[in-house]
Amino acid sequence: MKAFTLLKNKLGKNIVEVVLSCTILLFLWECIALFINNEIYIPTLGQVFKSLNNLILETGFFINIFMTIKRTIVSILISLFIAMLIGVSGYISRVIRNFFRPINMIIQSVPMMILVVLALIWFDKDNAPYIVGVLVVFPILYENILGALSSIDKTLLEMSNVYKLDLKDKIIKIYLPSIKFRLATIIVSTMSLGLKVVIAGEVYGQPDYGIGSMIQLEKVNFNTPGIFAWLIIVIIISGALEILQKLILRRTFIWKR
Amino acid sequence: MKAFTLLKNKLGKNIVEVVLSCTILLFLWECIALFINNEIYIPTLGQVFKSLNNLILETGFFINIFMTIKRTIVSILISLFIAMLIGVSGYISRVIRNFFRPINMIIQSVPMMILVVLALIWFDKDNAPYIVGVLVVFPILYENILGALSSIDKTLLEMSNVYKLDLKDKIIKIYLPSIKFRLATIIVSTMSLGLKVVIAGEVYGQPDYGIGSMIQLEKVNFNTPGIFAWLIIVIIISGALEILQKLILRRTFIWKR
Amino acid sequence: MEEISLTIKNINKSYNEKVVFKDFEITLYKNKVNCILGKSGCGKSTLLNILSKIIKNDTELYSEIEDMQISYIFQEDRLIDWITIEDNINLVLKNNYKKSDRENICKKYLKEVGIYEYKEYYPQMLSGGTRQRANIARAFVYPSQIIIMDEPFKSIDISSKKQIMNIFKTIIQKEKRTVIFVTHDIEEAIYLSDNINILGETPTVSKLFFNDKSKFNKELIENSI
Amino acid sequence: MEEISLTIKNINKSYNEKVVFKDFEITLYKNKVNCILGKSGCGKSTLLNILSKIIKNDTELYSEIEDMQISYIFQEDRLIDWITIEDNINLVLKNNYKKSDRENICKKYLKEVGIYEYKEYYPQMLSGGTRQRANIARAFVYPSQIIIMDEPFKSIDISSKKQIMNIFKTIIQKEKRTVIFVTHDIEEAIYLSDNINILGETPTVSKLFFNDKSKFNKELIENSI
Amino acid sequence: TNVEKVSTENKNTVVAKDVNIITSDGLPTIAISKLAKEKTIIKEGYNINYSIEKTPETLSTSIMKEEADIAIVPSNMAAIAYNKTSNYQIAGTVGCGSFYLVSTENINDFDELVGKDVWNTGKGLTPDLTVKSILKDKGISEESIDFNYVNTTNELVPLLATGKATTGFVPEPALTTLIEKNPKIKIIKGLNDTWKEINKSENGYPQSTIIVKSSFVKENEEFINAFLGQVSNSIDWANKNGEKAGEYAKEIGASIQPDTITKSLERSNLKFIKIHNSQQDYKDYYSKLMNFDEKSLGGKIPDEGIYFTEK
Ligand SMILES: Nc1ncnc2c1ncn2[C@@H]1O[C@H](COP(=O)(O)OP(=O)(O)OP(=O)(O)O)[C@@H](O)[C@H]1O
Ligand SMILES: Nc1ncnc2c1ncn2[C@@H]1O[C@H](COP(=O)(O)OP(=O)(O)OP(=O)(O)O)[C@@H](O)[C@H]1O
Ligand SMILES: [Mg+2]
Ligand SMILES: [Mg+2]
Repeated sequence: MKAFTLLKNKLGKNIVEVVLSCTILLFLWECIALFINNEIYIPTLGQVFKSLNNLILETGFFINIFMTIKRTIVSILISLFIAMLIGVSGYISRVIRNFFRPINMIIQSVPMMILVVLALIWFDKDNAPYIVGVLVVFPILYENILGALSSIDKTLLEMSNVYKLDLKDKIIKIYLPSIKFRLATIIVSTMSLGLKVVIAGEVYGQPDYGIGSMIQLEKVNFNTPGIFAWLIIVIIISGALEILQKLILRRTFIWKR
Repeated sequence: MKAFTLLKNKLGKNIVEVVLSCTILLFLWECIALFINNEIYIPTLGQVFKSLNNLILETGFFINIFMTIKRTIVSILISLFIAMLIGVSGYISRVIRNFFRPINMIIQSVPMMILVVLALIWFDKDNAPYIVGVLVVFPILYENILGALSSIDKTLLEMSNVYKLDLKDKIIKIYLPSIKFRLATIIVSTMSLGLKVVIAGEVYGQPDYGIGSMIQLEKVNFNTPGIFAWLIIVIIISGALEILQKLILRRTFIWKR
Repeated sequence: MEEISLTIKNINKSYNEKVVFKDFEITLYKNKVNCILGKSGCGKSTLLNILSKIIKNDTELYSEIEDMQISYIFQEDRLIDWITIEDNINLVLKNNYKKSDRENICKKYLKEVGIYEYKEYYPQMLSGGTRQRANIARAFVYPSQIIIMDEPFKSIDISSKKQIMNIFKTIIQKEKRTVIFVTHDIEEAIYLSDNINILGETPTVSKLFFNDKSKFNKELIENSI
Repeated sequence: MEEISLTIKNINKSYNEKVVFKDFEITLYKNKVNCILGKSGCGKSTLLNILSKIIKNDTELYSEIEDMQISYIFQEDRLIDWITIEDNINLVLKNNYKKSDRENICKKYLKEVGIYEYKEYYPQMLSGGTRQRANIARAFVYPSQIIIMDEPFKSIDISSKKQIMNIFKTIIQKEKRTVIFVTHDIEEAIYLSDNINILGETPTVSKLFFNDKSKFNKELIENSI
Repeated sequence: TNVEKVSTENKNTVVAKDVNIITSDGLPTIAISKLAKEKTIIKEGYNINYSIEKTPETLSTSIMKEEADIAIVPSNMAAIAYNKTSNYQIAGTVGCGSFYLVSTENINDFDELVGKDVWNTGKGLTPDLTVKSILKDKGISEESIDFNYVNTTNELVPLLATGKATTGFVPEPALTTLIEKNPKIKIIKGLNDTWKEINKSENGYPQSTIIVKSSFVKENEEFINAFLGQVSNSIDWANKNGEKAGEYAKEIGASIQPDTITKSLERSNLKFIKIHNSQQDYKDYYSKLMNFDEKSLGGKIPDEGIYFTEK
């Protein structure tokens, strides 16, 4: 009981302080905006919220958000699928692991902008955000899956051999959970990254709907309050992802003391 | 002796396989390029190396690379400095930690492109690549420094209190090394990221010299062999960074068995 | 007293340049607690791992326990942390019993080691002693002829150690299984074993001492170690 | 035999709801090896941490060792992994001796515990026993009146254990320091200590037993634990 | 009857040809806004898809991948497309230079730029090269001016609007927005006007070019000719009905606000010129670009084949 209240108090304090920090930041923002008094440098809260309001009332607002999120999720699922395939092969065979090493290195070092152009040239422009998303997310998932598999407690594997467990049981009870626990800790930061990258892909690829297309539109019209409004939306999505992370971790690691 | 040869053999095998993989990839590339026979989609190795050769002979080639690397390194140093400052304060005070939480979250979720535009407006345009670099790199360094400090073995700190070590000794022998070991594992991947981001910043900010400005030029003029040539240069830099990582790790963790 | 002996011969193992076993052989007695006593680093775990085929012998092994089912009570618990105690036990039952029987068997042994009430807990929530009991339950639940134990009581604190040793003794007296029990604690060895084999210095090339139960004597053993 | 006693009173400690010590007191004897024997979880480490001010007593503490310098031999070695053995030792010397003296003092004790040859090694390259020797050397090198030891021999394997215990005994007989020695191993206690205090069940409220060296007897202690 | 129906359907599908027309976002969109909005039928049996590419990346890739049958692109991209694909020809100009030298400072001509910070977009790209060519012709050394670059107009306008930059080269329609945001901005010179003076050219330098795919032209020459005629009409209409054109452009998917388009038309130099009336302009323009960077033309000055001539 006492421990619980204590924990709750500490959690409560954290939340209060974070909220306070947000308030101070907003206040500072407003002060600076009023002082500079030039919406191109920095719009006031009022201007931004008016923009935000207009955005939300526009038809297509939710479709824009939905499409971006959809693209992000699809990219991650595709990456996950490929990463599982290649990660497992890489775990089993050193040759495959070594074969994919330079490929990964190359993918990871290609600057975003070149990635986009190549995606546009080689594939359909509507697929560009996916391609870019997959190429950025895949190496992360691959390395984590390979890492999770390689760092599985060898002693557990010995145990499962001594007790002659089925391959199926080994996969379900040892291999998959190990991958799951590793992915649970990184999946949301990976999603955040994916989101940013997909938005960048949308900026260049300009699909009909998408946050990136919208931001580019505001930018072309030099509508700074509009850009900030979209920024706030992106930040809210990121915030939601962080909460999701907490939930995922709590659910995944119930077995930890 | 035997162990050494064994290790060397295994290392040797890895290197051979990676080189083999690169060769296969280059070969595949050339086959596809010859088959498609359209430099717009994919230039042949010959075209790319011709471009590369031209690039290298141009005056300013090394200055471009040097400036980009300089910007990357300066961004990282600035981030490191700020991250140390705020990370240590955050370790000491929960309030500061909580205050910076939303700031970090915001910085991390702002899409690159908006970051660049704001950096251009708010600061000097020549500084845009630095600003962007710092904003992307700082949160990573901050979280790692805070993480390293918080995960310092409590028992060591107890020991240092029992034996009444100076604060100075504690910092030099316990706190700083802990940060160092954490940073050693991530500094190079952070540099890679920084490099990519600085290049993106250069595309927008168009400083006189910089890989980003050059790539943009090739891109707009749709000179695919030129884009690939720069890509190869970026990959080589990344490869050099990976080797650097290995060296850093080997040097930093000599005390590990 | 009729004793069936099981011989394992041609044990050879080197790590890189270090020879741990050279033409080593050992004789076990069926349905007895066979103790292997030796200093740290003399090759006890290596021997067990060869017997249980976790590691390969350097040469061809002659083993009369080759085809027998083996349970292994590890020094660390080696329970899967993310499934409950019950599921950990059930996992090794799966291929050996019908679904309907499993629950009863699991229940029986969990009760016997005294942790039935913890069956729905995850291992990390329990103390080291409790986990080691689960480790023991798992070994007995598995329909093995051989039970291998690698210093199973080492990391348990003294107060629980006695209890768990007694639990083990009670179960093993009821069930007839061949136990290979590795330890470096002479008192444990005397308390639990039917015979004691003392392992000498590495590389262990010599045959082993064999001590009849009646001759067990701490001083004697201490001197021969 | 004249003995100077050091009393610590008003020891109170609870973790959340769990009371570990309630108005507990203990008497130590100066320049003796004072053993504290007790089961796992009875509060031995907690007591040591209160004495060494690693954790705070719940009430105001009356302590006659308040202002004395303390060395602590931890159960785990608590060496800094990334500096050499020598540097680990030098670190605690720094504020207490002139630079010129340090090398000699360090050398003396490293030789005494028998690890002088390892002085330039990093801890992780050495075995547990060697590290524990460094831990002991560090405690003696430090100019303390009190040496606190929390089950220092627990994780060392038997073959080295005896050796290290003897080293400790040799050094402590030469130097006059007050030792507080916590263990749960009765034999260790008998072998090393001048007196033994037995800690009962938690919450420990009663005064302690005190056993004169002459009365040490394994059976007796075992029964009172 | 069943058989008959199928056969007519077949006939229809065979006859109805898809034509992909691609334009870049901005002024070229206005040029075709009437056609696209009103779905003007150019010729029976053609099914026209208009698409507006919002970024240089999507525009250039869809041209290079030869997805467009007809496209309106920057005039140097026409050369790049011809040199790289050999499948695009220039059919006409839809707009001449719409770049302007603007400043908040009190200057009147190029020679007063000497010693000043001057901002432009895309170092080494056509706006930059055009300006440098003009400077060269006017005998002003480019080293005497401090050029600063950002990537695109999107980055340059905020800088000029906030006063962080005082002098720069801005194209329409961004210029209209800029003047709205920062009324202190004055238009000093039109690049096109200066170009006309220097090169004794009637129209100035070509900025937006209509290109046609050669393989498409071969089989659809009539359609192309009709289309070019309609584009000319559409541009004339837009120049007269600015407000309507703005709305139309918005509705077909242009990014720019309608009223901005309306206000910008006056300075946009939108004008359809058939290629046989403007060949010389292209040749002059290309040779000037070539002097600076062959890559801006895709490696070399395009040969005569680039000019689409009706037979
Ligand atoms: N994987 C390995 N590689 C190299 N040497 C090894 C390896 N495993 C064990 N050894 C060496 O082989 C010898 C026997 O090891 P083993 O673990 O069998 O000893 P043990 O008797 O079980 O010791 P303990 O009582 O500490 O568990 C030791 O000297 C050890 O250093
Ligand atoms: N930080 C803590 N929070 C809550 N309870 C604690 C904490 N530290 C110790 N305890 C509890 O206090 C009691 C005494 O712990 P302590 O570590 O002092 O025992 P010990 O005698 O040293 O045991 P051992 O022989 O295992 O080291 C135990 O029951 C333990 O569970
Ligand atoms: Mg072992
Ligand atoms: Mg303890």
